[in-house]
Amino acid sequence: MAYLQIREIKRHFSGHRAVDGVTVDVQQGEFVSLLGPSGSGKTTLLRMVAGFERPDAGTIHLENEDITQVPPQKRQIGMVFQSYALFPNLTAAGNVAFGLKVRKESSSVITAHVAELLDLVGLADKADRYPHQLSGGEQQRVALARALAPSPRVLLLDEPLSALDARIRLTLRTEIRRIQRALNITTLYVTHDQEEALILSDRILVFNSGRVEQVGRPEEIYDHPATEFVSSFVGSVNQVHAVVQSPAERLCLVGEVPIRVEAFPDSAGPGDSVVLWIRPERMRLTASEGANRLPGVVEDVMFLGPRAGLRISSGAETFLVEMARDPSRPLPAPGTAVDVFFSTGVLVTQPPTG
Amino acid sequence: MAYLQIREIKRHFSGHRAVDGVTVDVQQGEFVSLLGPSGSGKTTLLRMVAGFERPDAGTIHLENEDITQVPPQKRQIGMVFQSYALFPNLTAAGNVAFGLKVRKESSSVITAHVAELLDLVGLADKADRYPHQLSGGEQQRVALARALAPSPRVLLLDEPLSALDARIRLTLRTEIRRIQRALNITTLYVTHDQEEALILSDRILVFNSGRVEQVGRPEEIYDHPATEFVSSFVGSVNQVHAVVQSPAERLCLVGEVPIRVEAFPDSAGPGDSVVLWIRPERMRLTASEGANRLPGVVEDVMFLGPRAGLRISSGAETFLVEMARDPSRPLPAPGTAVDVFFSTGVLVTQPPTG
Amino acid sequence: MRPARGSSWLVVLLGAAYFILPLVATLQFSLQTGTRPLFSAYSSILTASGFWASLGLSLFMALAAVAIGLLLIIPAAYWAYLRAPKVRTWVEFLSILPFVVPPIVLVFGMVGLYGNGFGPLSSPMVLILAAYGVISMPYLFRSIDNGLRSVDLRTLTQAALSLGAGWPVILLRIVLPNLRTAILGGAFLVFALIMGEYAISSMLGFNTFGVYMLLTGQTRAHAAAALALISFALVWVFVGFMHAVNRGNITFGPGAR
Amino acid sequence: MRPARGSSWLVVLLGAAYFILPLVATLQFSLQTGTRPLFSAYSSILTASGFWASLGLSLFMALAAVAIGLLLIIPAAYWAYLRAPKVRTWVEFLSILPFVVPPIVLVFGMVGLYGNGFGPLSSPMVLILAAYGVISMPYLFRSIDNGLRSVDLRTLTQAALSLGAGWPVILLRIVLPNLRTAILGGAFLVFALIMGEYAISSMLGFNTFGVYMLLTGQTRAHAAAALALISFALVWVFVGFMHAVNRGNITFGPGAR
Repeated sequence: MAYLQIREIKRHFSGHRAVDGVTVDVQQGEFVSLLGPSGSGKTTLLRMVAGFERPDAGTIHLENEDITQVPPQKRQIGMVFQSYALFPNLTAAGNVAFGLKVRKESSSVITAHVAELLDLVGLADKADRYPHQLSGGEQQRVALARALAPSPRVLLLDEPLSALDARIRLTLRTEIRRIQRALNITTLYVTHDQEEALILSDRILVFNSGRVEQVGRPEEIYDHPATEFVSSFVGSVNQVHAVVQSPAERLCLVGEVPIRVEAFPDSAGPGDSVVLWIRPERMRLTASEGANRLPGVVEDVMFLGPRAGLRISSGAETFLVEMARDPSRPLPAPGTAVDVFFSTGVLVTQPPTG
Repeated sequence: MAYLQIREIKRHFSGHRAVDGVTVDVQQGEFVSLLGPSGSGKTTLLRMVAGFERPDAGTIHLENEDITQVPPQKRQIGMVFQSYALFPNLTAAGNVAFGLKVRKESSSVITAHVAELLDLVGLADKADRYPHQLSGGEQQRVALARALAPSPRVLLLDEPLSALDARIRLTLRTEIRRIQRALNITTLYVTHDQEEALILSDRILVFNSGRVEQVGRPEEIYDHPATEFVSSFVGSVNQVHAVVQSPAERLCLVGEVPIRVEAFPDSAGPGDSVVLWIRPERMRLTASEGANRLPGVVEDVMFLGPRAGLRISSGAETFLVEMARDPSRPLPAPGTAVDVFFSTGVLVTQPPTG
Repeated sequence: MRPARGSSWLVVLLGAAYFILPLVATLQFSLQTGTRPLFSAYSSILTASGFWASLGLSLFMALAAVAIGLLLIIPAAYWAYLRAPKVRTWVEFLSILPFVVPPIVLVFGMVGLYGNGFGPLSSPMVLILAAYGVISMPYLFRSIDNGLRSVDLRTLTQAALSLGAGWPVILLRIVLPNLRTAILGGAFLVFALIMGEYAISSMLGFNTFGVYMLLTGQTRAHAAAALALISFALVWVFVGFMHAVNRGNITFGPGAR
Repeated sequence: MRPARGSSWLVVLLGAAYFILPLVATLQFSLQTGTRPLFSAYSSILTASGFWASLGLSLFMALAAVAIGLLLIIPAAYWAYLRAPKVRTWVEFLSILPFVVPPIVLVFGMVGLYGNGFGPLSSPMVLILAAYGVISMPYLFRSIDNGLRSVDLRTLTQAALSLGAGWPVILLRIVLPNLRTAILGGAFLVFALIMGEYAISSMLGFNTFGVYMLLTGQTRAHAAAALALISFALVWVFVGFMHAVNRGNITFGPGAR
């Protein structure tokens, strides 16, 4: 039986279904991300696990105990908030010690454990600072240490990086990953940033409109998206419009160019419109065997640091090609005619009729 | 003479030098980003160009006119705010029309121009919505249309994307780029996100502690960072510690492994400590001619969607290697011994003594 | 996150009782008319000439004080807010003074000015309106300051400036429309306060509604209780009216929404 | 962004004049002693027995009202804030009632309860403290509600809960320390208000400082002016004391910082 079991959880707010029947099992030590746009229900689910909201229906079990109706202070679940939520009247050390003092630990145990945790988050030298004397990134490190101090059974993080600068975000997400791996603590992580979810998680739940659209390892989610929504929310994707020519030969036409795919939707017949979902980095300017070829013209060249992006138009279609950038080899200039190659392994869907 | 000239601008707040002597020329139609961490002075400089703050010293010229002391409402400079700052009592169309009504344009001109701008930002169908009926991304599109409506001489954007979800950020930055190119409007763009600055800008000013550390095209900033700060703030970078062996042969030792570089700092003699600054994507697992070779062990494998990252340790050094990911070829598992290759063209500095 | 349900309702009930019991007791007292008809206390009030005269006077003064206060306070609060924190501390200090300086000091000060002869400024009507203006300031200032903050009028002002708008346009088209709720809230408090005010008007010799109520209370207790409830009802009529305005059910002129 | 400098200072000067002129005039009036020594008005006040008795009574009542109000309002405001927006509307409504129900209604209601005989609850001291408790509620509630909001105590509470803290610990270790400024501000307003209060105490027959001031004013005008200034000075002594507490220059017990 799973460590944390969430079963058919529902919650509505004034007529709107915030969480609409979510079921998920989390194993001990697993890092699970709840990924989705704002308002998709991921934070509401997290708050129900924390006990700040009660579900309208469904159950939550932790270590085989039904905690659905247990008040938050009795759940032994740690939480890190987007707004840090450090106690302004306590120092960094005082904040970290709070949960230990509540448990009436002896003061020598508290002192030792606080020092250890502040060291873990790299703030051993700032134990006596008050929250307003710390930067945003430092505050969030203290908040993480504070949540870990009482050795919670589950750690919840609610968009912990989204109030921080881009640069601090990168550093701190590496830290969170390192600390979670080191302590092997069961973790639920809410984010709207697919890159964070991909890099941090053992598994990802992709939320949309209160439901989970797909559950899987980051590679599964990225390489085999189950729905259009997942395909476009996780990673970038080009949507190329085509007309089915021969379902048997798996051939369609983009403009005048024949393109071969692996499979059409079952309902697609000759003459039907379909959409090819192709990731920018799966389109290349170098030929490879068995790949589709689509001639086009470079419209714009984008510099992305380690990578480069080309916006290419081909007839009525425009799409993005992304590649590793080699400073010693120049990129094609706007206006250059190029051939774009991509494999047959792309997702094909039918556009909604009407 | 440049379109917008900023000369030796200084501004302090209660003893702290927010902007400490910044000089920059901006050409007509140019897109210039002010990139830096929070508190580095970039927003203060922008607000002085807008006229919301007055410099303690220095001048700002626009179209050969000294506007340093001109009040903001007379500058004809448009501004987009991080918090959108739409007028809550006006509809989307009313917001866009505001600047035109102030200029007492005829109502037929206003109606036509507002429709055109809302169309430009893709909100033609939401003209009658109030701000609270729009999503964050839509509000920022309206704010952009509103700033563009009175045909400003310069467009200022103050972290326009940082309040938005990760997904909307990507879409809207493409839109901003497209609209700026289409209208060819002179633009200053404040951001703490190096990726935004790299993809959007004609030129970037990298701010640090109230000063500009480097000015240049995105490629120059990324490939030839002038200082350690720029190197680590723009893009990721590995810092590998080494000891100089022979300045004449340009040889140093990382642990026991000899590494050749293109140049040492002039002051570095044999036995001195130096730091090699190497970008993760410039380190490879495939050998190439003349490259340095550093043996190591894979510690962690990170999944980044289109790319993959490997954390590799080599003796006392740990660094990141980033590569395009091919779903069909598996990555080395943690614990695997690998050889890492990188060219001699890396930045070498001496660590601060003490 | 949630205290037990039972304790919640206990708090609400206690609070309500604390406020509503006096009202109920007053109602009961006003109806204890012995041998006379049930509503005789009310009818005797409503037919008394002093009632209508004092009510009219207080209404006039309350509306005048609200108008004067708004004219002075809206620009002052807005300006202080934009200049924050440099100037704000001072203005906040000034706005608290009326709490600290008791109304009695105020009246003595004004009588002092009067005794020294300040010409037209020394008319009692000018004095009492000035006094009401002063005591209403903290309520208006706080209400409007909260309003300015809650819609972030600083950034809205900067946005309007960058679009080329001058100060009068910003005040009329941006500040006032977005402060409507705050202005109505502050105006309501001041209105209720002045409708019940007693100390200043009695010292300056005005027969306001408050003075009339107290005098009635000293002579005809049951009638006074009725009067108190009538004044309570009046204030609530006013509240209802303001709510209607704010919800847009009643609009003034083409500009309002 | 910045209106012209000149107009700024004009506003400050006008505001200051509006508030400070009455004070200056009162001072001047209190010193106009004709043939007697310059400070005779002050010395006659400070030696009068009624002065010290009324001052002591008002001080006691003000402190008692602050204490009662804080005990009731801090938990109620905190609880209403956590339950927002469901319950908050109701509590806010209740907290405005004392503005809307004039003090006179309150007293009538209480006298009504008294007349119907409520045993020990009908003692005048209980009545007046209850009345003061009611009129001080809106000030305390607003002050504390602003305090709760400005430090986002909702999230802090959730953080404390997730760390295993129960409600008493949260109230004592998180809520109270972070509300200190708000509590002091609200307590100060109520203190100043009750030190100057006149209507309720005179109706219930208490010879408070406010009543003493008004009676003095009706008989000895110069002495009354002196008295008003003395009361003003007293309030400022209290303000200074509270500031010292808040800045940490004075601490109470080992727990305070």
